[in-house]
Amino acid sequence: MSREAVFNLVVLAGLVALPLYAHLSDAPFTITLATRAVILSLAAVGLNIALGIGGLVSLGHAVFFGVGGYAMGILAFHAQTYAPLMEWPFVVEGTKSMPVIWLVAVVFSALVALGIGLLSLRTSGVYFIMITLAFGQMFYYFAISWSAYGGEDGMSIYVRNGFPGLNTLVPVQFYGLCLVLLCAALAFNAVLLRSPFGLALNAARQVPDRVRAVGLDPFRLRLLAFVISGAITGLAGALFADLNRFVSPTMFSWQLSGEFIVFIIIGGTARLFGPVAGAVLFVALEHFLGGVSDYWHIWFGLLLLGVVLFGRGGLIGVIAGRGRGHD
Amino acid sequence: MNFKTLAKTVAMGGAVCAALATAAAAEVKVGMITTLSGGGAGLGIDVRDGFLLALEQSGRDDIEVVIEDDQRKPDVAVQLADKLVQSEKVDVLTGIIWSNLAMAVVPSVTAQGKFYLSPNAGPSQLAGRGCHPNYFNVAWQNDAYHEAAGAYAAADGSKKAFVLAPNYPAGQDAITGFKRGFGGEIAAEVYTKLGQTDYAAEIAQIRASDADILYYFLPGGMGISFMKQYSGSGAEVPVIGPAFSFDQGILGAIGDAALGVKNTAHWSKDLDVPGNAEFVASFSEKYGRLPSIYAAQGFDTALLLVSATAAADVTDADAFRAALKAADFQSVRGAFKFADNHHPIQTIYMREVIKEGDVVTNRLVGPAAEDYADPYGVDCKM
Amino acid sequence: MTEAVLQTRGLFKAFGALQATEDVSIELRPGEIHAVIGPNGAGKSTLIGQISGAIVPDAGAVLLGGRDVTALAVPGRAKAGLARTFQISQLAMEDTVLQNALLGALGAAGRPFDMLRPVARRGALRDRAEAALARVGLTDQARMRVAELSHGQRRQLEVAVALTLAPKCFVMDEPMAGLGTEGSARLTGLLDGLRAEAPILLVEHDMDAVFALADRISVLVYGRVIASGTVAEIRADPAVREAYLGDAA
Amino acid sequence: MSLILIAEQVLNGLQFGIMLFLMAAGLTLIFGVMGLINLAHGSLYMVGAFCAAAVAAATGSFALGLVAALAGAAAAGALIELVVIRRLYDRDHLDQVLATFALILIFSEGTRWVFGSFPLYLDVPPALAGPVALPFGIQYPLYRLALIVIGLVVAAGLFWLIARTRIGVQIRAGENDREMIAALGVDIDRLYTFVFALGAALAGLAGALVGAIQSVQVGMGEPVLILAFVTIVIGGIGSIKGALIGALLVGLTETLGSVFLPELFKLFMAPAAATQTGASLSSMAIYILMAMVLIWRPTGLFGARA
Repeated sequence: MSREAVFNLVVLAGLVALPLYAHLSDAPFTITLATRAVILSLAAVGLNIALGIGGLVSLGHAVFFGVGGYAMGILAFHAQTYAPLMEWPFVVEGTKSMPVIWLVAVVFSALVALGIGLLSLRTSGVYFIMITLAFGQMFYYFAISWSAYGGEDGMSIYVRNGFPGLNTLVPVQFYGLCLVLLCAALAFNAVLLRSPFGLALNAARQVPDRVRAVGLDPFRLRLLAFVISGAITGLAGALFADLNRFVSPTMFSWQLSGEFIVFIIIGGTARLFGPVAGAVLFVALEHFLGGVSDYWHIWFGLLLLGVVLFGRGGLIGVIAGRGRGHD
Repeated sequence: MNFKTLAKTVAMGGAVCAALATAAAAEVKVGMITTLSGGGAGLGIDVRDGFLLALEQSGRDDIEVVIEDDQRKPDVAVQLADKLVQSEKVDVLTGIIWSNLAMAVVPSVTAQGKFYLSPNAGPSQLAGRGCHPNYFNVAWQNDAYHEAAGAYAAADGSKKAFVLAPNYPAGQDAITGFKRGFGGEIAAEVYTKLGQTDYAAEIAQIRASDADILYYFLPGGMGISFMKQYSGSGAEVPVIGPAFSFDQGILGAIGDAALGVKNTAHWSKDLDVPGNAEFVASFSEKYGRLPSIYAAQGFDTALLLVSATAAADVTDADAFRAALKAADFQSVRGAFKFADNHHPIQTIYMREVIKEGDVVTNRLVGPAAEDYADPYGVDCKM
Repeated sequence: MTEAVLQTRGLFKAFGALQATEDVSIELRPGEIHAVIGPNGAGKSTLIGQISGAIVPDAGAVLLGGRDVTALAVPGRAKAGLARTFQISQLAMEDTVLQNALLGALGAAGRPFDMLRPVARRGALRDRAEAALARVGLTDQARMRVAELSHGQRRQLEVAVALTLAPKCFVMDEPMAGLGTEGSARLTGLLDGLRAEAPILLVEHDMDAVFALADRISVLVYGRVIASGTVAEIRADPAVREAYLGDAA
Repeated sequence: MSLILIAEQVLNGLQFGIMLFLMAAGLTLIFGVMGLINLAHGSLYMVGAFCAAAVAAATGSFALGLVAALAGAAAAGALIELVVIRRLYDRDHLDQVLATFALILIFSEGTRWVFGSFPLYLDVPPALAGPVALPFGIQYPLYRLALIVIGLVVAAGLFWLIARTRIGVQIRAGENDREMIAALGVDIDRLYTFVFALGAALAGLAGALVGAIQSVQVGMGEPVLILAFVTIVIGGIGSIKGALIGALLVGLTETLGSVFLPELFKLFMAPAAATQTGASLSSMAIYILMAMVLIWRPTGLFGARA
């Protein structure tokens, strides 16, 4: 077994063992923190399909995160106020059921990704980075002025949504649910990497001319990758909204899109567990550094700079040795 | 590992008698979530400093404060609230500056049986249908300044107002509040982009209008930008606003451009009520700057907390709630009591920006709305 | 005369004031290697671009097996049976040799959106890829990463990827580029055998290879075909001697 | 709505666009010559404003403040070029985005550490305060007029520098071929540091000039940064001419959109709803503009064809 595989197993074991530790040491907040890390990991795993395999540096992935969050917020808001979502041509009621919310979140973020992808994948390089950023800003300002759903204030959902057979209000149970989804996404990612689609997408990042020359269209490959990526990040958004029982336009902010990229880089680009390692590290740093100094962003910035300049390959690169780079 | 500020000062001989009488009361743990980094940090720092000053002066050594920085991000605030409730097991929470953060945090912490004392934000939802027995607003309901300003402008003889606010819920509330108090004709109602820094276009519209009064609500950097640009534009419509845009923290950055502007607040540093002069003096001495309304709010919040913990044990929720509701403390704003929706009934004053030596600051003009109570209380069922 | 597999009819392309190709009409017949030669800047790359679909001609048409494919983009022409190789190797350097060949097989088979079954388990793709690698002599290197291959091996892999497409014709852009005598000889042998499977349009600078392989040669100078014919005819053509080969030839 | 008001709004849009150009020019130059995408450009804008505010407060002279802004931002730019940016030229855009994102964090919190959390005071110099009467009865703030003039002068200077001077030749050569100018014996490291410092100085100048009529505070750079990126993407990355056209387009769209869109909606909606819808749409207007330009021309108006 390679060192990377060992590392992945250790991370996974840690995530599974954590609730046990938290239970024994009576630290329920540790679970909340871990849930946050797991959900952000899921969002970054989504982005990594576009960025790590497809080479699409999207600085607007918070859009999908936000769409997923608002899907949850809007459905739950209508459920808690007993006002139907729409009455014509047929009545659509809100819901507090997580599976339904997840489905809606995934479908809508996939549709948004399809729309954004169709337009922005015509560009490449810096233009792609910038046009995704612009779409992010568009959604951000739209959410701020969408007063029906709280505008800048966002929306509070007073009780976490339910999942059949579980009590999601118990932190460990919600954590378990998120962890299962993260593992499912990682498994899907692993399968994808070995599939014909993974092969073709990977090649489309490295040698698009070759991919065309064998009769495949890189645009379509990238578009599909972008849609899948957006759907997974959207699912993470719905979970994040449920974790906080709150949605707001900050879920669309470009800084959040930047942070998703940060997770992937500090974890290790194009590593299966890179986004997970990065997000866990980020949440831990935010928690501990934030306690040490008011100016913790400086230290975090320096750390990030160090990783980019000297620690290529991220955390996993340092631990497991060099894999393939991302350039 | 936690950023703990243990406000434990040695109890001094001259400490408040009430505090000594109940010295046996259990320790009270307070969680403060406020903005200490990023663009809006000035407000949070003032609230924190005012709060800690009052605590220190009370001489109470049984109140422990855990302070956390929300970075002005709602999701961070929610996470910190979870941490304070689940991990630190605090009894009382306070500190949030922004309405949207309050909306994200307050309903869930009060639902978990904790008390929340708001030192700044007062969104209408929490004053009306969303009110809660454990939620107390020590500052003001969001509409208060706006409505009082409208009433003052109308009483002052203004007939036609130009109103301006950012396009977000607090901005829309501000305009609604002003119009309710004003009752007169509105020349134009302009919504700007949140975070906008250039107001040339709006100022041109103002100059072209026939309004005889300009009311604007642009908190933070937006207000600084607007006022500097407005004063240089040659527009002559007199300005009135809420104190948020003319408070001590930002007047320094606006400078002379703000001179003469009228603004509403529930407190002013030259307000002649018992304890206020001492507060201003001790705050200035300790922190080397003049207190802002936020500092006064933080100070009052701590006074309320101290008075309630002296009268009742925090573990007895009903008694503690009653003690809070009684508001048995000398507020630096003068007369103060809670309405049934746990929001203040208080006088809103009109202030004017002046220069004292080199320092641009506010002076009291007079009451703008006496015994103001917000209109949302009727919707509050508790 | 048998019908041409690949045919261009009056291709024109200008970049600003520069006329890169001007009325270029050439034919590739079954079983032959047709070489296109010409000095630097003669328009060879532009011609290849127009044939493969990367460059849209200002006027003219490209026919593949008698069908007009001018309106098709690169992937469409590949599907129609045109396999090209690149002057500068276009290979996924991070991937293995086998994976690169599999990419070609996948392109030929279509359906690249299968994301659940591992490639390795799709036997038909694998067989096709391994057969192509065996054909160019890279079976032993199948599990190596392309980054670890020598330059000569990469040129062989370029041909192998084209082979996986089982095309109607090959269009090869300087396959000998950068190769030494030995590598060049090996590749020449390989191409020699390929013409039986599909004809090759060969753009090449290496004159030894061209004279060894070509059935016919077209000479491109300043965007125009100044001569076209058998090797002997071209060697004897005075215009070619003057414009291109010089008196030395 | 009167013609005078429209004329005034157009002036406002121009002024906004010109200031945006100062930001965008540096960004596009740095991208064109070094191929670097610099998210920290907004931080240099902030550094300029803070230097100007600090020096103007200490000396009472706005002009000295401007000098300090230029010098401070150029020095900060040269410093980060030498220490950090230099290592990024050969990296892909992803690394550049990340490293300069980290620089934003460091600059923002560092500035707050040095200057505190409250906005600083920086005002228009008395000589330029107040309005001025223009033809047709237009009253316009003198300072804003001065900004337009300064911006145009700087733009002209920049075009001259690039078209007519030795260093301009090197810059243009650098855009085309790095190895070529190294072969010509140009010290490429020094050229890059110079270009980066020049871009930084322009950003710092914009920060100081705009800071006088806006708020000098931490985080002031990010909104401008995003607008500047929108600008150069519209204009075509690497093109100074594109940056100028893009900046004017963005400035006019932003300014005129916020004024006229609500008016437009009032034609067929209730006033309150129209005001809000118009305001919402106008806040998204430039991003819509950018998306449309990129769909039409994926490399911007004056960008090199891919």
